[in-house]
Amino acid sequence: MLHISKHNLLSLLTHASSSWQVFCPSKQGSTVNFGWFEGTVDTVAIPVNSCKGAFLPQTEELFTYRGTPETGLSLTGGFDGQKPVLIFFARPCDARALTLLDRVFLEGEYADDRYRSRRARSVVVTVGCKSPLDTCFCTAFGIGPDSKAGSDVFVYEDETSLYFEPLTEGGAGFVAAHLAYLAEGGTPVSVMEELRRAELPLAGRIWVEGMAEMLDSMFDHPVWEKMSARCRGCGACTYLCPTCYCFSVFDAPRGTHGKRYRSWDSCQFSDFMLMAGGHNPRPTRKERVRQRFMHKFNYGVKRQGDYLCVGCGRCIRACSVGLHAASALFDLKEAGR
Amino acid sequence: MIRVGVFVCWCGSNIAGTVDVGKVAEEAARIPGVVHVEQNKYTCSDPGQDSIRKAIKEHRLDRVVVAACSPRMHENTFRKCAASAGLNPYLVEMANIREHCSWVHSDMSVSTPKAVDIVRRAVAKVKRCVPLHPSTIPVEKRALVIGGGIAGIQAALDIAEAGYDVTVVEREPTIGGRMAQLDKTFPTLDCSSCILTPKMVDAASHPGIRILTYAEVEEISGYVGNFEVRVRKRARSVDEARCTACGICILKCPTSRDSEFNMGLGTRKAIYMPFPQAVPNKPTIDREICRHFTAGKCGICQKVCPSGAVDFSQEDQVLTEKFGAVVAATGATQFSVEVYGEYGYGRYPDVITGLELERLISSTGPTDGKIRRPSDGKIPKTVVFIKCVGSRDENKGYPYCSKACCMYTAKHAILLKEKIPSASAYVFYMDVRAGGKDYEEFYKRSQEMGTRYVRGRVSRIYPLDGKLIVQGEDTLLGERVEVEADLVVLAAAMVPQPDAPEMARKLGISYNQYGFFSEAHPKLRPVETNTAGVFLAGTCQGPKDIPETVAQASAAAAKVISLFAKSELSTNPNVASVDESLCSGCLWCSNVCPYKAIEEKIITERAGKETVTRTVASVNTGLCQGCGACTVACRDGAMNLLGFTNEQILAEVEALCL
Amino acid sequence: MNDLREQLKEAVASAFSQGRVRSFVCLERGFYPFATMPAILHSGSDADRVEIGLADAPLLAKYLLDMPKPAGIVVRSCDALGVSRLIRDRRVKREDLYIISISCPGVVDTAKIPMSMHRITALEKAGDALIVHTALGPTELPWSSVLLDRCLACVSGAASTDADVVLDDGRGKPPAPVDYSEIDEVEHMAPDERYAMWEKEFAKCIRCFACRNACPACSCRKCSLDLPEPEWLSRAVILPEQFMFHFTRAYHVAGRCVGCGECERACPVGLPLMKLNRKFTRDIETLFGVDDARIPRDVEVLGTFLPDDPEEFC
Amino acid sequence: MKALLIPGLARIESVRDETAAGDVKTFTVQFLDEKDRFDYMPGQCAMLSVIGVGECMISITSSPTRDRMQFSVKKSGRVTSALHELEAGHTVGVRGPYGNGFAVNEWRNKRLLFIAGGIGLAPLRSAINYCLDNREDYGPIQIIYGARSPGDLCFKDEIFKNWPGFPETQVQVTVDKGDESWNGPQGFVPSFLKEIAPSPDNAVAVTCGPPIMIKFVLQALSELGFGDEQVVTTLELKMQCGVGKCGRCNIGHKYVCVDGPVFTLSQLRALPAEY
Repeated sequence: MLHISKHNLLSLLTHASSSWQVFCPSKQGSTVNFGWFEGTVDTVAIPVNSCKGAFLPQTEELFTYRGTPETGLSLTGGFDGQKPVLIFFARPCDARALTLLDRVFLEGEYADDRYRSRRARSVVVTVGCKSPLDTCFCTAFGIGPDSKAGSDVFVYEDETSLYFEPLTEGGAGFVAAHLAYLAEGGTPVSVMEELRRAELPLAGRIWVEGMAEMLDSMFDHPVWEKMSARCRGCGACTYLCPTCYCFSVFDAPRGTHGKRYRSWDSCQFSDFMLMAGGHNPRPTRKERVRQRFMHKFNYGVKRQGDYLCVGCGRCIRACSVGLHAASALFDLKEAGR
Repeated sequence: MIRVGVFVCWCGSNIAGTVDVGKVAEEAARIPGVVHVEQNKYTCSDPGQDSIRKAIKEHRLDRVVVAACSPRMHENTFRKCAASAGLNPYLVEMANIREHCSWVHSDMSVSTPKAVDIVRRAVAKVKRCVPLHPSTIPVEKRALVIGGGIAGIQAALDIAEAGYDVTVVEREPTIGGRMAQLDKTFPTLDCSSCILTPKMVDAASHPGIRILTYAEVEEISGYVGNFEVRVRKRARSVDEARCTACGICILKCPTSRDSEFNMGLGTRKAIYMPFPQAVPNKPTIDREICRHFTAGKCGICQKVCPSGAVDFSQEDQVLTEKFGAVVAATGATQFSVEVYGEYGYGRYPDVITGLELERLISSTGPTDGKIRRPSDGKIPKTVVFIKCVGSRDENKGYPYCSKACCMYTAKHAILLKEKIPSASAYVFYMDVRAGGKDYEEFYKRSQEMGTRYVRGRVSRIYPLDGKLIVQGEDTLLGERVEVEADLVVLAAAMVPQPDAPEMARKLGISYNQYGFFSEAHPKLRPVETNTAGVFLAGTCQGPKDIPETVAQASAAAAKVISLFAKSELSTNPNVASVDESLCSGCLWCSNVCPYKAIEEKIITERAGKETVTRTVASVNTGLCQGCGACTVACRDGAMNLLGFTNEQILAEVEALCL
Repeated sequence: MNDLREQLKEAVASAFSQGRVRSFVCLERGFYPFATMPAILHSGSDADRVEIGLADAPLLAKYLLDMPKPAGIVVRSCDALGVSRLIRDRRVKREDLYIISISCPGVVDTAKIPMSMHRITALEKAGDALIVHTALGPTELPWSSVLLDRCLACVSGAASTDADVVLDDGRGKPPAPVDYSEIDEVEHMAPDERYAMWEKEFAKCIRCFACRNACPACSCRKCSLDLPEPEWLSRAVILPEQFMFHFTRAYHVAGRCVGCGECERACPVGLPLMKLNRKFTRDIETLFGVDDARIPRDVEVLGTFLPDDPEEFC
Repeated sequence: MKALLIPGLARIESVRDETAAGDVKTFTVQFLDEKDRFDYMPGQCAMLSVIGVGECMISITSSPTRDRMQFSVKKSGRVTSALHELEAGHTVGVRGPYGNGFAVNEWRNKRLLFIAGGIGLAPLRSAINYCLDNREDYGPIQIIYGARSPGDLCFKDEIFKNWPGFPETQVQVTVDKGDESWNGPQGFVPSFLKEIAPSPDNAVAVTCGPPIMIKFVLQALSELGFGDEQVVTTLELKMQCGVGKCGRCNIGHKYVCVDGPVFTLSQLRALPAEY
């Protein structure tokens, strides 16, 4: 299998960044975050955020306008294909999450042109998870440390080297473009074994079989009240979630010109659904917390055909009051018995 | 759609000389919402205003921007102009392209784009202006004058003469104040009591004036036209109605203490009148020393009183009354000169203050008008006057000039010469300030009479053989001076009353770093305060002599009269306004309000299935002066100053930051 | 610890049985057995759920806002300051509260337990050590090395006395010495360097508002930054707006920050928010001669107009 | 590929005040560029932009059988207020069509009952005119319309002059509170409906109006014997994208923007009551 010494990884990425926009984890202050490559990469930590921002940026310009409604307007919304995106060191859960976002943004009557153009030529390089965290529960969703769904290249990591396994044409293209950095030889069998055997501490506690069907009858269950009581109503869970995608659109005028943007939004914010006349269909945290988990575990299954959760545990790490997908699944299971 | 008209003013060459007015007009026409632009040589002129009126009608303008001078100058002009064309006056905004632009720049290539920015700002704001309407408040046509000195008396007389009721509250047992303590007054040397006493009597006998002596203002609430005032009238233990002022009680009273009126140079009894011409001419029992109150004994006064007027059981009376206006005439006091250890005041009895000398000169004083030195009663031959004791001295006193001391020292020197022709007088001074009608001549006269003016500071005074050796330096001659004096008179600074800050709090007005009350504008609103309806007279506002005090008192009275001449007041609509739905009720706004204009209000509302009550801020628009302090304290963004709302200001900022 | 917990359960139960409260906010066992999370109880029979909170204990004061009154709360000293803040901000009334204060030896920050020890099964305090039980066996760590940052600047671990019930087992953490060296460090940076630091930090911000929502001083009914009009803060998550957000947040709590650090704990991307807050706290202490500016006072330094305030601009 | 969230620019051809209070205006628009123009069905919506302020979802009130696209807008929020400031000749952004629209083809040969309150007539107007323009395809048409006051009635020309002129077409108008100019019926729409008591036989009832009116109209219809399948209503929720992506306007797993806004009562009953 083609492999690279970890020492040479930065040179590979630097080279890659001439043809790709590289999105990878790096240490930023006290945390490791996914972001556009700026000369450093962190191959150890699981980033605080997900890699969805590479395809659905937190804030994105839709168009620029000149003029005013009174005097006439012109819009320029050209979104020319930039360099393709290279996600480097996604985890299997991240890769899988991208396939779920694809269902939202690429399928159905309306495909999202921007998402599609970013996603179209992208390459997702996923590393097998040798040391899952206490917060990982991807196995509950049929994912595992060696899952390859959504990946274009799969990477096995041992102490010194990274072994590249291309899975798709795009992945093969990426590997081919970097042969100069890669050496032939060996198959990391022990790593493969290790990945297969890796145990996730939460696996036994989280249960999703039949969860969607069970929730069909739980819309009015008192458990929502109990769960939401501790919610602080911030959007940390949704913003860091690899499968949350809600956004809003807004204008930023600057005199006789301006821009229209879209930005992530969160169903946990109190004004997410607030209407012009003051009516709010989800007026309290109960409705909003319910919306979040119903979306993940019921509506998503009905609409996109799968749970909108990959068990990455980011919401567990993000929430300061322990209200997250794992605790929700646990509490819902208890309540639905 | 909003239709803005922009009127760019040349102001002759004031603006047009430095700003390309044509270019400004051209750019203004491009700002969204602007439907009409024109230029005027002088927009404030009649033709200029006419063109605005015409344009409002012809172009259906619903907002007007006048790009001209400072709003201080002509905002009102153009508001009235717009109102006369049927537009709400608060839909007019000034763009100050003169003071803020043409006057401070010389380069047209800089000032023109800046002027355009200023206009753009004004348009952005005016588009978010909404019509505002003044409301009206009734006026209680009674005035309260706090302090019964010459300032208070003069103000009360002037207001009462105009036909309005006045109440004077004086904390001493008599009105008269500091002026009553003076002997003669500069520069004409008429006798202070001769000119003051008639005024006191006039005031006391005026049907429109009620005098409450031995009384203090405890609390003032409300706002212009509608103050509610609580006054405590202390028990004087003498029934004023019965007392005939025969004076037997005073004569027989066995207890006495230093007389405040005589600056401690004589004594008075426990039942006393501060001075013979006191108004009201009724004695008061000083309960602090009266043996009936301190020891439960005595009672002689009651026994001797032929009319049974002495009433030990009398209690303080608390009156709460409404007034439409308040004149603060609380006066000033004398600097504590003890801090100048080198002068020895307090240690050497013959070092006295100017006010003490007044009492020594006065025929009603402890020496019956003979100048005798306190230590041994001898007639002094050599008197040294030291000026600026506590004034113009940042180290030991105050940096300001007390203003009256130069003249009263000159007066003292003249009076000394008149009373003791053989005496010699030395005046140590820093400068002589004799600005005022006939003042310079008066000062000259004191010199001509032989007073020796020594420019310099006194470094030390010490006693030697019954004399006071005054050592100093004549800085003009550059030599040491030593005077063997019999008496040294210190011209002590005039300082605010010790409780001035407390009074300011009651009045809801501000004061400067020394404690003198602050006027609304040092030049243009010298007797008004920042609290509408509260006016200033006399030395509570700053050091003054009598002519200036009387002039200011009359000015304050004129302000009160013009306020009372209206049947109701229209309030400034630029007041704070609370969005109750946003208000969290923390009341920081109330805590930072200098005008006590914000109070808490309990509202009831539905929250889900429950009815809840909660606290919100509530603005008293009568008290609010539109300063905006509350709006910056409000984290919620619930407080807005109408006419300067958050939205309007953000729009301006945004327009400037394009 | 267990004694304290038993006393606490009893105190909570009796608050209900005496009719003193309609609801009670406390900690309960979290999803992870060693962590705790907030619980809002509605009856005395739930008192068994009450936990002291050895690790990752969230602060509770802010829950009082929405709870049915009279409401009970269990506080450690940092949380007591938060409650006091809400009372001074008039968001809750003292008479509507039933406060049980407990002493606190400090709270473990599980993020400070080294990665290699994960698979934690239980945590245990033993004297000056934390015993971390993992699948591989127990390990001892120095107690002070694993505490939350806020505990390192603790006002006092003793139970606060302005409470209806005071439960103090005498094992409260001693007050931490005041240490502003971290602020000095920032102040001594060159402006460009300082700007670059904040730029890098703020760039990470995802504007999830976790900091604001966790803060006991951020208690407005409706945050002005959420208002559509006027739009103080644009929805665009771009650098200038990040500065706008963080400065506004810091200024809005200036003079009112109780130093609990819950904002920083809540921040999912690890922004050093207390650097801003503590800068303000220190400035207020030095400029206004306040002793410990974290402690809420009746007269707010930045929220009071006094007629003798110097008028330097006149 | 067509950009999803970018509107086409359209010129406002005319603005008509519908109500006395001036809080409802009808805008007739014409795309500036033919390629932005789109076909639509009655009941579908479009995202209307005031560029520089924002977007909002507005039902298309004109019928596709007529040649100009119209929107009737009640002033209620930021965008609609800004829209109300605009005049003929000004430019707006329009993108669409969004939503499912009315099943006008399934209505053929049925008796149609339209029940509207206030601005709720706007989306129905599109269907009404569509059916009237294809008059022979449909059975008798009965329009029951109410507003708070005579001044609040929209489309007065059509309700009083135009529509009653069509064969087998009945328009009955009520107001909550009349004034001196009003000599028609007075009372709330639901009770008015019960008095009129239209027959449910082979009928479709289509209703739109304020939530409280809809609630009682649905009750009344059921009392009159209308089955849930026969009752159609349109919903309004906050929307941002219009294309089922922004994750906002869902009721259960249905998005109002793509699965609605038109729902039969039986569809609604299967969804959680969160709207």
